[in-house]
Amino acid sequence: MAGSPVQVTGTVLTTRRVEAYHALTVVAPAVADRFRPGHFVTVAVGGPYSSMLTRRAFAIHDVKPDYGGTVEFVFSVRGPGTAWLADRRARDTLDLVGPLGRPFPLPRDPCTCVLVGGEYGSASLFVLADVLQRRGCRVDFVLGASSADRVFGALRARRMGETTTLTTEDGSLGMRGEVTDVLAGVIADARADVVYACGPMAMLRGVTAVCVEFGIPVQVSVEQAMACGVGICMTCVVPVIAEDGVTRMVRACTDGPVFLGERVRFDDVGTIPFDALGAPGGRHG
Amino acid sequence: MAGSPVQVTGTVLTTRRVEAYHALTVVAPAVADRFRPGHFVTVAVGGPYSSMLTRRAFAIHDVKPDYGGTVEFVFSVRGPGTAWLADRRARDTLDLVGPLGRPFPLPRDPCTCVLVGGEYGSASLFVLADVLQRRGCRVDFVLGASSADRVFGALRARRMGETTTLTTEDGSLGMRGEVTDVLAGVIADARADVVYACGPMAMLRGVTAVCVEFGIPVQVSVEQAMACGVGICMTCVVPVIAEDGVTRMVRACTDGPVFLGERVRFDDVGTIPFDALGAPGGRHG
Amino acid sequence: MPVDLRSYLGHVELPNPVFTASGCGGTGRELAQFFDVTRIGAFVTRSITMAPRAGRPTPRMAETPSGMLSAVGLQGPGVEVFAERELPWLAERGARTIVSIGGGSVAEYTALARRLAGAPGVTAVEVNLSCPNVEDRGRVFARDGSAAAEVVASVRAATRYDVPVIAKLAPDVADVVSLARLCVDGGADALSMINAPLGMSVDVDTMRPSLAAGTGGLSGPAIRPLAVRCVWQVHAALPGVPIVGMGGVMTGRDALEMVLAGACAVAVGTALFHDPYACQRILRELEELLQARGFDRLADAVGLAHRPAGAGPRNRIDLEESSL
Amino acid sequence: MPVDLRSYLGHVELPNPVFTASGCGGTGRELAQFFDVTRIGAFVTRSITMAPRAGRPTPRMAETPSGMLSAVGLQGPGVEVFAERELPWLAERGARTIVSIGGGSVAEYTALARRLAGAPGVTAVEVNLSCPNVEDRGRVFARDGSAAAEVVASVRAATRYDVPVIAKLAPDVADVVSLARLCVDGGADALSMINAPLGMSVDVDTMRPSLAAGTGGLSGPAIRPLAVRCVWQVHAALPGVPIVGMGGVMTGRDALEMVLAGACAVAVGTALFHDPYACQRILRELEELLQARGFDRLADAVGLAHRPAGAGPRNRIDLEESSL
Ligand SMILES: Cc1cc2nc3c(=O)[nH]c(=O)nc-3n(C[C@H](O)[C@H](O)[C@H](O)COP(=O)(O)OP(=O)(O)OC[C@H]3O[C@@H](n4cnc5c(N)ncnc54)[C@H](O)[C@@H]3O)c2cc1C
Ligand SMILES: Cc1cc2nc3c(=O)[nH]c(=O)nc-3n(C[C@H](O)[C@H](O)[C@H](O)COP(=O)(O)OP(=O)(O)OC[C@H]3O[C@@H](n4cnc5c(N)ncnc54)[C@H](O)[C@@H]3O)c2cc1C
Ligand SMILES: Cc1cc2nc3c(=O)[nH]c(=O)nc-3n(C[C@H](O)[C@H](O)[C@H](O)COP(=O)(O)O)c2cc1C
Ligand SMILES: Cc1cc2nc3c(=O)[nH]c(=O)nc-3n(C[C@H](O)[C@H](O)[C@H](O)COP(=O)(O)O)c2cc1C
Ligand code: FES
Ligand code: FES
Repeated sequence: MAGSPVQVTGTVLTTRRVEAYHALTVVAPAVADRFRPGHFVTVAVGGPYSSMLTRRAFAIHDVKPDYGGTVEFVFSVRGPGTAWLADRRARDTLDLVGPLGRPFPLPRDPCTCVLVGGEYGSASLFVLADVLQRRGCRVDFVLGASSADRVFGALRARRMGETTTLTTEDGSLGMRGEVTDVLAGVIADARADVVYACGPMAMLRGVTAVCVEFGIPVQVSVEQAMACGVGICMTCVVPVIAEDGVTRMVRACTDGPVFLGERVRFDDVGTIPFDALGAPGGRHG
Repeated sequence: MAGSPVQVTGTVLTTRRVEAYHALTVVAPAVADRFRPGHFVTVAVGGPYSSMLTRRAFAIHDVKPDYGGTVEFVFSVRGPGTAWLADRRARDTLDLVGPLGRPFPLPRDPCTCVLVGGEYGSASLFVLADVLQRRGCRVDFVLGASSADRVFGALRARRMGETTTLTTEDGSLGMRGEVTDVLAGVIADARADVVYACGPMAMLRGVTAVCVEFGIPVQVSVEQAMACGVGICMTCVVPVIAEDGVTRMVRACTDGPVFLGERVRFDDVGTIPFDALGAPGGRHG
Repeated sequence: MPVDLRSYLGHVELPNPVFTASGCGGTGRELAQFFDVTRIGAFVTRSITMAPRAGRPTPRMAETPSGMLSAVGLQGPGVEVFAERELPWLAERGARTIVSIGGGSVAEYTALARRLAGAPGVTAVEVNLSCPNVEDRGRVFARDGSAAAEVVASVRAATRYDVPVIAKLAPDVADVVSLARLCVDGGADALSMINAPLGMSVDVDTMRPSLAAGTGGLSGPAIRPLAVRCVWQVHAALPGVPIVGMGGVMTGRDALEMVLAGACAVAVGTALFHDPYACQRILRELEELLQARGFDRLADAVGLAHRPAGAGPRNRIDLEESSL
Repeated sequence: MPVDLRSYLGHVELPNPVFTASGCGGTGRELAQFFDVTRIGAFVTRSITMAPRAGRPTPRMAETPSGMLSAVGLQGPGVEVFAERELPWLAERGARTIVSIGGGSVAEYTALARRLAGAPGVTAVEVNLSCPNVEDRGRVFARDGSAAAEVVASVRAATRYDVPVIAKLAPDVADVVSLARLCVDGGADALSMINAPLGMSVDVDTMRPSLAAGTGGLSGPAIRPLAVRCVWQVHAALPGVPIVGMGGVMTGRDALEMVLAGACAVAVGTALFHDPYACQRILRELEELLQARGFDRLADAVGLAHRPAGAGPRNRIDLEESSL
C-alpha cells in the first residue's frame, strides 16, 4: 500500500450509464496517487442534512491522471444511498475516503492469471489486468452476471484479455450459466497459475472450490456490509483461517477485502464457527 | 377562506436575491387558487433522505397566474432548513402545503389602512395592500428592520402607498429607530381607521400598544415555532383573550396567525398565564 | 386481488390497521380537510383529561435528527367538552374512535373511564400510562409496573365489557416485557407501543434548553428502532395479545416493519405533521407491499419475522439481550 | 485567546475533553492513520473481556434514520493480549488510555480490574454496565441498580487509588438518576452516558431481523436527545460528579450541547465511522464555539444550561418529568 487513506471532497467530473450500471468519475488526486488495484473508497451519501449516516463502499474501477488524478467507481442502485448517488451530476461534490483495503497481491514473476468477475465485481479487474500485463503476465477473463446488461466490461475484457469467456444466467450473452461452469475449462486451457476473483459471495465460494481442485491459488475480494471501512467498527468480519490454522473473525475492510480464497470459510459466513477463536463455549486461546 | 389546503409538489420557477433575502417562486396552481392575503405555506426541506422532519412555514408574498398559478415566498437563512432552501434552483421541485392559516380580515367599507412590516414580515403586506386598494381603501406603509438590506419591499411600498415611512435601527435607511417610534405620527396624519402588522413579536406588541392608544383595531400576524401548520400538533399556541373574556392557548397556525392585536397577551407569550383556561392550579371551566 | 386488511383489537373488528397516534391527529376535523377519517382503521384522540388543561408554555417543540421533541402537556378542553363536542362529531361521521385517557391518579383514570362508558361512539379506550402520578412524586405510571397495572385494572372495570382497553407503554423502562405482562394481567385487551421516550435538547446559541418544559417526548423515525424492538420483544413474550405499533412510521415499509415484528395495527403520529395525508398513503403503500409479497391477509404477516429460522446462516436469530 | 480546554475526571487532568467512545476507535492504530491519538483528551478502548471473544455473527450492522444498529458482541482478543500488545502501543506514544471493561459476572469485572491494575498506561477504567449478567439470566447489569453498584464497588476496590473508575450507563432504564446515584455511592468517580439503547429493525424484503443477533445497540444522532436528557438529569441530581457525555455527537455544536447540559468531557463514537477525523474536527469546532461565546475555560460552560432562569419567559425551565 502506498501511504494511508485520506478524506477528500472531490468534484464529480463525469457521470455515465453503462448498461445496468452508473459510473462516477471524481477528482481526487490524493486518492488516485495512493491507489493499487483492489482498493475501494467509501462515499458519504445524502448531502449535508442526510439521515443516512454510514458511508457506502465501492471498488475503484479506474484512476486517471486528469486534473491531478481522478477516481472512477461503478455501481448499481440497490437502496437509498445508491439511488442518491445515481442522481449526482457533473460539478457536484462528493465526500470520499480512500483508498481503503488490502489490494490484490501481485505475482513476483510473469505468470498466467485468470480474472473472474461477477456483476459489478468485474469493475476492479481491469486496472489489475493492466498492472499484470505490464509485469508480463498473461490475462484471461471470465465475466458473468444474471443477464447481458449486468455483465460489466465485456468489451474491455475482450480487448485486454488473451481470452474472454462470458456467462449469463438467462443466456442473453455468452454461455448460459455461471462463471463456475466455465472456469475449469478456462484454467485448463490457459494453464493458469493464479486466479483473481471479485463478485458475490456465492460466486467466490464456487471459484475457490474450482481453484482448490486445480491446486492453484485464488485471490478473492469479498463484500460485507460495512459501517466504517477503516477497521474500527468490527461489523464487517468474515471467518478466515490464519497461517497458524486458527479461524479468526477478521475485518473485510482492512484485513481484506482481498483474501486467499482457501482461507475464507465461505460456508460459515454469517455465523461464528464453533471452532473460531473466542467462539461462544469454544476455544479461547 | 376559499376551500381547504392541499399538498402539492411544485416546480421552482425562479429564485432571486432581494437584499438580505431569498425569494422562491413555485408553480402551485391549487395553492394560488385558494390564496387570500395573510395565508402561509409550509415547505418540506432537505430532500428525500432528509434528517429534517418538520416543515418550514413562510408567508405567501405573492401569487401570479403564470403556469396556472405560482406562489412566491421570501425568507432569510436562519438554520439548516432555510440554508437548504437558499440552495434551490429553477426546475427543482418543492413540496408545499397551503394555503394555511386565517388570512387578514378585510374591511367591509373603504377606509384608511396603515400596513406595518418588520424585517421579512412586510412580505405579506403587498398583496394585502392590493386587495385593500381595489376595495377603495387608502394604504400607508411603515416598514422597518435592523438595517437597510433587511427592509423588505421599500420600493414597492413607495410605489403603492399613499405615504411610506421607513425605519432602521442603525439609521442606514429612513429614520433611525423602530416602526413604533413613527407609527403614532403616521396614524395621526393619515387618520387611520385600522392597522395591519406583520413582524417580530416585540414589534407586534409595540404596534398594538400604539393602536390601543388611538382606539383603532390592529390585525397582527404572529410567528410561533410550528411543527405541523395544520392545527393537529398543538405546539404553536399563544395566549389569546376570547370574546367571552377568557384567555385560551390557541393555535397560531389555524386560529391565527392573524389575530386582533388587543386580544393577544404579548407579555405572556412563552408562558401559561395563571388565569388561562386550564392553567395549572388555575381556572378549569 | 385485494388484501384482507381487517385488524382485530380483542373482539372489535376494524376495516384496516392504520390509526392516528394519540395527540397527533387533533380533533379529527383538521385532518378531515385532507382525508376521510372514517376510511382509516381508527381515529385515536389526544389524551383526554378530566379538567381542561392549558398545557405547557412555548416553545413546545424542537427538531432533532430524524425526530422531534415535543412537550404539549396534554392541552385540551377536559372530558366534558370532549364528550359533548368532539366525540359526537366523530361518531356522526361513523369514524371508529379510540379515546386516549390521561390522569394523575388511579381515581382520575377511573373517573374518565366511567364518564366515557356512557358516551356513544367509543370503539376502544387507550390508557396513556406516560402521565406523572401525583401520588408518587410525579413518577410516571409506566415506570412502576404495579401502578400501571392498577390503572389498567380500574379502567377495565369501569369500561363496558365490549369496549377493549389498550395499555400504552413507553420504551424508557427497565423491562417493557414485564410491564406489558403486568398490564395484560391487569386486564388490558391490547397494548400500544411506543409512547415517545423522554429526550431533551439544548440550544447552543441561547445556551438554554430548547423547550420551555426542559424535557420533551422524542418522536419520529429516530425512535423507530426502539419501537420495533419493543413490539418484537412483547410479541415474542405475549403472542396472543394485539399490539398497536407506533414510533416513526412514515411509509408503508415502516408500517410493514412493525407488522412483521408483531403489530396487528400501526399508528401514525409525527408523520402527519409532515404529510397530512400520511395515514391514507401509508395504508395504500402497506396494501401494495403485502400484495407484492403474496399475502392474502394482513393477519398472515403479523409477527412473521419471528418464524423459526429457515435454512441458511442469515436466518439464525439469537436473542440474548445485550447490544454489544 | 485560546480557551483552557482542560477536563478533569476526579483528580486526573486531561488536556481536552474529546474522547473516542468505547468500541468505536479500534485499537488506536487504525485512527492513527488519520490523526494523532495523543492529541485528544483520551482514547477509550473497546470493552475488554477476560477471554478472547469472536463476537456475534454478521450482519452486525444496519442503518436506521440518523442512526445505526450494531451488534458486535464485544469481539476482542481478551485481556492478556490487550495488555501485552494493544495497551503498550498506546502507552508508548503517550496516549491517555481509558480501558473499558465488560464482564458476565462481578467476579469477571473484578478480575479484569485486577489484571489492569498491574498494567502501565491505564489512565482510567470505564465499566461497561450494559453486559448481560450470566448469574441473572442474562439481565444486563445496568438494569439492576444493586448489581451495577456491586460491580462498580468491586472494580473500584481492585483498581489503583489514583486511577478513576467511570461507570457507563444506558438510557433504557426506568430511572437513570437513581442508577447513577447507586454507582456513585458504589465508588464511581465519574459517569459515562449513554451506551447505545437496545433497538431493532426488520428487513421488509427478507422479512427477517436485519441483524443476525436480532437486536442491537442504537447509536448516532438519532439518540442524541436521549443522551442530552440523561446528562442533564444526572448533572442536576449529582452536580459534583464528572460526566462523559456521548450519543450522536457529530459536530462541535453537538459537543457543546452535551457540555451545556452538564458533561465535562464528550466521547465520539458513530461519528468516527463517517468521518475518521471526527475527534480532531469536533475538538477544533468546540474550541471555536467556546471562543465565540466568550468563554476562557471549558469548565465555565459545563452545565451552564442549568443556571437559574434569567428574566424573560423563554428562560423559565419547568422540570416535571412527563413528556406530554
Ligand atoms: C469492499 C466493497 C466494495 C464494493 N464495491 C461495489 C461496487 O463496486 N459497486 C457496487 O454497486 N456496489 C459495491 N459494493 C456494495 C455497495 O457498498 C452497496 O451496494 C451499497 O452500500 C448499498 O447502499 P444503499 O444505500 O443503496 O443500500 P442499502 O441497502 O439501503 O444500504 C444500507 C446500509 O447497508 C450497507 N450495505 C448494504 N449492502 C451492502 C453491501 N453489499 N456491501 C456493503 N455494505 C452494504 C450500506 O453501506 C448502508 O450502510 C461494495 C461493497 C463493499 C463492502
Ligand atoms: C406563519 C409563519 C410565517 C413565516 N413566514 C416567514 C417568512 O415569510 N420568511 C421567513 O424568512 N421566515 C418566516 N417564518 C419563519 C420560518 O418558518 C423560520 O425561519 C424557519 O422555519 C427556520 O427554519 P430553519 O431550518 O432555517 O431554522 P431552525 O432554527 O433550524 O429550525 C428548526 C425548527 O424550528 C422551527 N422554527 C424555528 N424558528 C421558527 C420560527 N420563527 N417560526 C416558525 N418555526 C420556526 C422550524 O420550523 C424547524 O422546525 C414564518 C414562520 C411562521 C410560523
Ligand atoms: C405533539 C405530540 C403530542 C402527543 N400527544 C400524546 C398524547 O396526548 N397521548 C399519548 O398517549 N401520546 C401522545 N403522543 C405520542 C404519540 O402518540 C406517539 O406514541 C409517539 O409520538 C410515537 O409515534 P410517532 O413517532 O409516529 O409520532 C404525542 C406525540 C406528539 C409528537
Ligand atoms: C460498533 C459499536 C461498538 C460499540 N462497542 C462498545 C463497547 O465495546 N463498549 C461500550 O461500552 N460501548 C460500546 N459502544 C457504544 C458506544 O461507546 C457509545 O456509547 C454509543 O455508540 C453512543 O455514542 P455514539 O452515538 O457517538 O456512537 C459501541 C457502539 C458501536 C456503534
Ligand atoms: S467496516 Fe468497520 S471494521 Fe470493517
Ligand atoms: S403548528 Fe401544529 S397545531 Fe399549529
